[in-house]
Amino acid sequence: MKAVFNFLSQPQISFTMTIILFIVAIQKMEFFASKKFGWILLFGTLAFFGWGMTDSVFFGTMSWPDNIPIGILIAIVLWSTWFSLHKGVENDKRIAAGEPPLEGTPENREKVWAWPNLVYTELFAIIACTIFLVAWAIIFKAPLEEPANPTWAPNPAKAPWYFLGLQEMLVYFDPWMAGVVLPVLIIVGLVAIPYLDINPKGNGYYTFRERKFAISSFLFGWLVLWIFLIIVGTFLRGPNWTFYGPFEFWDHHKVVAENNINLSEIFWIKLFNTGLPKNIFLREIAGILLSVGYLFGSIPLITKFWGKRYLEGMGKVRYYLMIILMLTMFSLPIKMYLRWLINLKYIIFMPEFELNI
Amino acid sequence: MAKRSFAEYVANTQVWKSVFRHGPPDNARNRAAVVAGNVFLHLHPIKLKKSGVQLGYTWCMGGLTFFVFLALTITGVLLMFYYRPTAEYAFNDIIALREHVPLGIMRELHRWGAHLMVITVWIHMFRVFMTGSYKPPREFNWGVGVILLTLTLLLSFTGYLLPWDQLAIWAITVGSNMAKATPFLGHGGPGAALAKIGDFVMVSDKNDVRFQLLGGRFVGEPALLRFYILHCVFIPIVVAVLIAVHFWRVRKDGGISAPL
Amino acid sequence: MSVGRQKLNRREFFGWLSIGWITFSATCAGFASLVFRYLYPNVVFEPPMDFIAGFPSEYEEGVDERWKNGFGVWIYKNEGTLVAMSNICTHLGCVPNWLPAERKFKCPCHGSGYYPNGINFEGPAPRPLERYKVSLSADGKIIVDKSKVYRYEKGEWGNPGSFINV
Amino acid sequence: MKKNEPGMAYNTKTLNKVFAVLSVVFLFVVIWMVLDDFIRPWKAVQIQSLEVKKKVLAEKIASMEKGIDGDKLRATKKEIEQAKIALKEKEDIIEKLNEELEEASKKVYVKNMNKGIVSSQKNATQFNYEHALDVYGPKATKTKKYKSKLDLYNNQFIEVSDELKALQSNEKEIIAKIKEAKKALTESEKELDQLVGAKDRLVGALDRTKKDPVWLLRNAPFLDFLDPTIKITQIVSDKVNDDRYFQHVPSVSRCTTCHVFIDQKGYEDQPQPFKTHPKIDTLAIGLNSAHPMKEFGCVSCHQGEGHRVNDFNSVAHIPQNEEQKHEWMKKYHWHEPHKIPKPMYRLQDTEAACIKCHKDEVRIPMAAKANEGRKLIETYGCYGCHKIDGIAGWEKLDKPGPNLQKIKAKVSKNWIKNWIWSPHSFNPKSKMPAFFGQVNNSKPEFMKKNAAEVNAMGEYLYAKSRESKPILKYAGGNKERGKELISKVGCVGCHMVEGLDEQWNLPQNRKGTYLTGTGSKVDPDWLVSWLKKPSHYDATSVMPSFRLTDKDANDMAAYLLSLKNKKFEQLEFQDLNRDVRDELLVEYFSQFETIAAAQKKLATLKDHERTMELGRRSINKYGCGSCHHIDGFKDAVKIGPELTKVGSKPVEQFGFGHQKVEHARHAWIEAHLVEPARWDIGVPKPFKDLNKMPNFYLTETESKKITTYLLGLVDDKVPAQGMHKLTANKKLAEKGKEVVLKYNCQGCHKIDGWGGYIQAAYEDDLNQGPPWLVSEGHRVQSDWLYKFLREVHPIRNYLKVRMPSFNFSNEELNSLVAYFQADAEQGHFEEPIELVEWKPGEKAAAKKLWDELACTSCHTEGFNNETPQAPNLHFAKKRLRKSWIHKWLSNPMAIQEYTVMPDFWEGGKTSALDGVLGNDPKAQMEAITKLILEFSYDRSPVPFKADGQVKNAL
Repeated sequence: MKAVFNFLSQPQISFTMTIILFIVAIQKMEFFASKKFGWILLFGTLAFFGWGMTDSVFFGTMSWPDNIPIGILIAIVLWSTWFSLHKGVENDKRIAAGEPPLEGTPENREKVWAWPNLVYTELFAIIACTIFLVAWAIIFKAPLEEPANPTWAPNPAKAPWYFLGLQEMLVYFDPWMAGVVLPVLIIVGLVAIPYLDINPKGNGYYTFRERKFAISSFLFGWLVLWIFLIIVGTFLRGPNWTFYGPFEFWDHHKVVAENNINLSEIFWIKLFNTGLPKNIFLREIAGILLSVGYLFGSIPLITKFWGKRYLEGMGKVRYYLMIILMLTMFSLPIKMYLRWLINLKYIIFMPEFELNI
Repeated sequence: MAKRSFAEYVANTQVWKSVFRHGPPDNARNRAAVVAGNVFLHLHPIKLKKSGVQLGYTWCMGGLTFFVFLALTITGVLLMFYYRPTAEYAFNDIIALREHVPLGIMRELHRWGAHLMVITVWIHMFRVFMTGSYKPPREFNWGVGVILLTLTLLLSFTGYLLPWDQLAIWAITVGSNMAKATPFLGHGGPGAALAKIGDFVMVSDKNDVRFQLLGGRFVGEPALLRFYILHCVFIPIVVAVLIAVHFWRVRKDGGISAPL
Repeated sequence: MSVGRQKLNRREFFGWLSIGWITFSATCAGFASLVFRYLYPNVVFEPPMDFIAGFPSEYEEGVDERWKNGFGVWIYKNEGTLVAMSNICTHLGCVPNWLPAERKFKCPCHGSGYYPNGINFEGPAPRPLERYKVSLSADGKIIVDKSKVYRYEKGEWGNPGSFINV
Repeated sequence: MKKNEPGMAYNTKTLNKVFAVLSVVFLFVVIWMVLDDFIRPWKAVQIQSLEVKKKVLAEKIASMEKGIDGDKLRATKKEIEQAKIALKEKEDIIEKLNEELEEASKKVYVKNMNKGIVSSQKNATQFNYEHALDVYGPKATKTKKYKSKLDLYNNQFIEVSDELKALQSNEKEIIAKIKEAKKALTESEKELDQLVGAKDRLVGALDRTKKDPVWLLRNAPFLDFLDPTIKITQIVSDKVNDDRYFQHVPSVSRCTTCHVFIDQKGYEDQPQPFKTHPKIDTLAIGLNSAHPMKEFGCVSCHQGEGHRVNDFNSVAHIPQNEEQKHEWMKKYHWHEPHKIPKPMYRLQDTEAACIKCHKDEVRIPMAAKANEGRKLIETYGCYGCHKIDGIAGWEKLDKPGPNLQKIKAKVSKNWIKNWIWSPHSFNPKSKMPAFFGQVNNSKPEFMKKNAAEVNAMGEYLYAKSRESKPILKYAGGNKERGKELISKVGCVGCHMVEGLDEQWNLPQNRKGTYLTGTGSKVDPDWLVSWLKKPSHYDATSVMPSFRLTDKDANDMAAYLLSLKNKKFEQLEFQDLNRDVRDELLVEYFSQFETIAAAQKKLATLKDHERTMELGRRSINKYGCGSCHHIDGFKDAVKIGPELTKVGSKPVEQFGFGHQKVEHARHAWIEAHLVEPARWDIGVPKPFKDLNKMPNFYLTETESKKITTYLLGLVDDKVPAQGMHKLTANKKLAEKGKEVVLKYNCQGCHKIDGWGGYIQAAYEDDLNQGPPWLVSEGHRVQSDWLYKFLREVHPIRNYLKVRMPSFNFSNEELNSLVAYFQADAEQGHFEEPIELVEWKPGEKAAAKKLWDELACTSCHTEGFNNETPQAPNLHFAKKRLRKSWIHKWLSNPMAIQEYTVMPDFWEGGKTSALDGVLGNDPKAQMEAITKLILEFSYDRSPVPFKADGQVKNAL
């Protein structure tokens, strides 16, 4: 059983499963947002963690003080995602029935006094939060390791947990992509959301059907490319940034095959059976064409088969910006799959300019 | 009844009256006065839509983020009394908090509070997205929120170095190495190799953006001091200003979001 | 709604409300007072209050300055007794200088002067320099303990511990 | 659902209820936090310590009370009563005296005030005068005016001072009178204090252990900042630093917070943590010990997290053994320390801590175990393969194994192969470790390859060996006489020899090899030649010549050759398997080339060349050149990993393989030394990657001692004030000790308490053993010592054991001589005594003494033909220092406790002979010294001829 979980949680499998689950969930939202599924989710996770805690390795990883917040995060994310979708679907039903969304009922639009309604609610939240924080602080001591020693790195050396998604990306991308370009694009993309999403519906209330595309793409980035990668980076990456199953002991000597090749090598050597050209641009021509093609060449195609109605609705600037951001976002899973399927290291490999993609 | 009269006596003294300018907030007038007359509470409107107070709708995550920020400020200031950002003493001072400083639990409160703030700020963003509350007229405030989220992560990141243990310096080494890869500005980033004239290398490990951040070629004592200043002074000030903007715009852009 | 019922409501209202507010204020006040306690460290890294000052035979007659830096103590040996003197002026806490030529301590801040035995004779100093506890260890070395102070004006300079016979 | 009032989203009552509940929970959480902060395990320990103290004090008081003489106590108390009554009678007088004293003191006070005023005026005028003198010159009126004023003040000052002195002496007189009047009382009070004072003070101390309300208040939560009695104590020491990111911060030891009585005697029998330090007076803690607690703290020696007091585990306590581990797990929930770079040393390893500060010393005082560990490392030659920097004396040591450059002349090819294959089957005490047949290479497939390697190495060594012609032919000899010679002449100072009487086999002494089965090993001609002159075969050998006659050498050889190992002799090492050899070579060649290219390369080599190639590569692989001189391997690098900082190597970097060994540095090293190949068990490694550390078959005790030493090799940077500083003389001494170590002088001689392992064989009569060297630099003159060490000459002809002739270099000789003289704090030159000057009658007295004390009954040489029992005195003038002769005469036993020289002057205090030189012991000793110096030869003694006879070899 543990072996099964260890096997299933390998990045390539669990990532694929997460994506499939995600797509299914989007399609079958009524079920996934139902109360029934909520209970299944609750008891399922409780059962899994309860059972998992009986394993010393799993328990050790979960109860390491700096991992506690991620445990809390998982719980909150699971709950909040389900809850917001649940409310969204409920509202969708009301809207379909011609009623206003729950938040928009005349009763809920009634004005109430800030004191005591709002002020007390906030005060309760604050006190509860303080109680929670103090109890947390009493029970779990903040970690402190050996004094700083620049001559010897602990294994694994991990970034703070909220950056572990980025660190996980580093496995697949060069630092300048995973550490600089992608984070900047994430921020830019987030800021751009209100300007790209000009759908007037769903303003101020939970809904799913009215904003299916916006919510799906946001959830994909949020759940699959951020939270999931953090979980992988925290719980499933051990010494040497090697993958370890949740029930697998962190043996420092575990060895995995990590011999990867570049696209130029596949292109010139495997495909054309010649040596690599001297000229670096010629050498990387396949990668350059592919990248440029992916980022720009694919736009007309996408527009033709899928995006026409959006182009019309949004206007050119919004549309192209959105497409480019989306393409960048999807470049991550694409690169991940290229790595897993054909051991691809870099699409463009130009160490002469430190430019590797 | 004696108690009641004592309470009434207190409530009728000049001192009490000078502080609380109105009677108990059990009628409309006083309820309005208590919010409007208090510098902290008047952040709130006097009346708001009912949906705005429903936890099921708002989750209160934004408010909690602000509260945790305040708690972190207080515990952070207290920690500064016992912490010296130098290579010699930083680690020893952290041990001291654990071992003998009275209420050294301040460090735990601060550290877990920081983690909590990251979580609440993310969930806040998630809720705002799911209710579509970034839509007009709140586009700008969403942008401010995203910047605040980034700053929260930076605050947490800069604070991560201060215990000056292995966990700290290697996490920051890993993190700051990404700055090395900044295109054109970091010596390991694309394009950096182009910025040179003969022997004159304009982007190298001793003058790139990472060097600027760390004050050295690796995470050393200058980096500790810089991160300390960033963590305790610079970023908190920026965050405080942006929080003010954020709150102001919440009020100005239609209050706590509700269906239009 | 009858009047009686309303009254009951009010009482209940005040019951819960006062429990809430009293407990809440008390807790907040307690929290704040913990900050007060927080500012008193349990452990300090100051030079130790006691130190070993070698054998009495190592000292010449008169004032010796070797422990002034670091421990803030003058050793004064006179007519068979040895005392340890504080180097803090009793006026406003400056550190007087020992002027060997004039055989006196002179404070640079406000001009207080002391005889070699620590008695003030000029300037604004209100009382003589304080003396610290001295004793002999088993092997005959001087132990100076700054945590115990002997003051002249309290007549403590004759107490055992304020001097040793050498 | 009930409808809320207008403008309300919630029911007010509900809000208030929730508020109240949350507030109460909030309150409890805050109280919980305060208690969590307040309740600390170390406080419980300190509270418990009060009980312990109470118990110990009560016991002490009880035993003291028993010791007090009751009668005397009563008598003294009565005396006090009487004295008080007597004093009452004198009340008037005392009162009057007191009044007088008050009056006198008042006068002194006023005069003192006057003196102060005059003095300050005088000083001010003095300043004005000096200033005027400087600015206006001595003739100016201003100057003169000040001068006259100054003179006036000076006179006044003298006057006042005089008056003051008179008043003061008056005051003193009165005080003395009062004292006199009260004398009886003060004295009996003093007596009482002597009787019961100590006890009373203890009772007072006992009183302070009470837990009264004030005590509770002082240690109450929140109030415990005022003046707590339960508190953390710490020692900050700059002798050893905490390493904080290239910065060095004084170390902090808070251990005394729980180990409350570590520096107080009287708690020796208490359980931990309340025990007194067991070495409080000698080694540490005590004020007069070598490392007082106040200066060194605790972590300087014990390591561990001195900052931490929070609980038992955070300090990184390490149990001594399994038993203690289980006890601690039960008692303190002990677990292996996590993320702690320097856990405490196990108690038995504490001596490791000495090394970091005592690096310049060949022997560390009071560190018996560390010294033994060091000696074992020298014995087994660990330094041959492992680089260990910074340890005094180890750069000077030659390669630990024997020289193989002329191996052909010594042993047969077959023998050498069998030996390499398994040294211990030939010599169970072999210091040569076993490379083959270990747990990781005993698979048949590996054995086959190993056999080919051994074959090739044997062939290679033999083929590359130089020629060496023996200087003597073995002519047979008397085995029994040989055996006795071996025992008595001094071989056992370095070697253990099979078949010798138990008395002569000294297991401590393992500089040389264990001689067993020699007859099955070496060429007889080689053996006699080697015994006769070791430097002929190996010029760098530390084996000395014993100046044997041909007959002696033959006799000794006869005995050694009679030692056979029949079983080993019959072993015929398997023939070289050429296929395996080629396979191995291909593996080597194909490291950087394709297998086809490697095979092509192999094909170009002839059969012999292939064997040589594999031999060379195998010798390289196993690092033979690290321990042996082999031609072509002069610059062979040390094959093992460097151990200079092994004591600081992170535990994570030790490979524990699949072995169930505790994850700790000490556990790994101990396990590794006992069975080095164990880490390969269960790891399917290819042949070339097998662990190559050979097996020394160390016992657990040996492994533990070596581990202790290795744990001390740390990379801590000890600040200058923490390093043990050697005086210039001690530095010279340490340099000399390095030479001593190289040649094993301390194997035979006990040098100021160091070594003398052979002495055990002479327990019956130490006079028959090699002499102890007690402040040898004071005894002998430097010139003589230099000449003696270069060319040995006879001093004690009565000894069977011989000082051999060593092959010292000039530098080594100089440093030995400098060592002895510096260690004894002696100068280089001794004033030469050309002519003895006699006082009148002194010489006659000296002769009388000489005869009467019968000096010549032992110091016979040159006086009669008796067998000598003591050194030849004719060499005294050139050999001994005069001051030493005096010292020796005045108390010979104080220098050499076993000497037969009588103590004529009984410590230099009594006369040895009545009526001589006025019974003055000093004069008597001086006279006899003069006599000895007078008849001493002026020439230096004649050395033994290089291969000369020894007069009385048995």
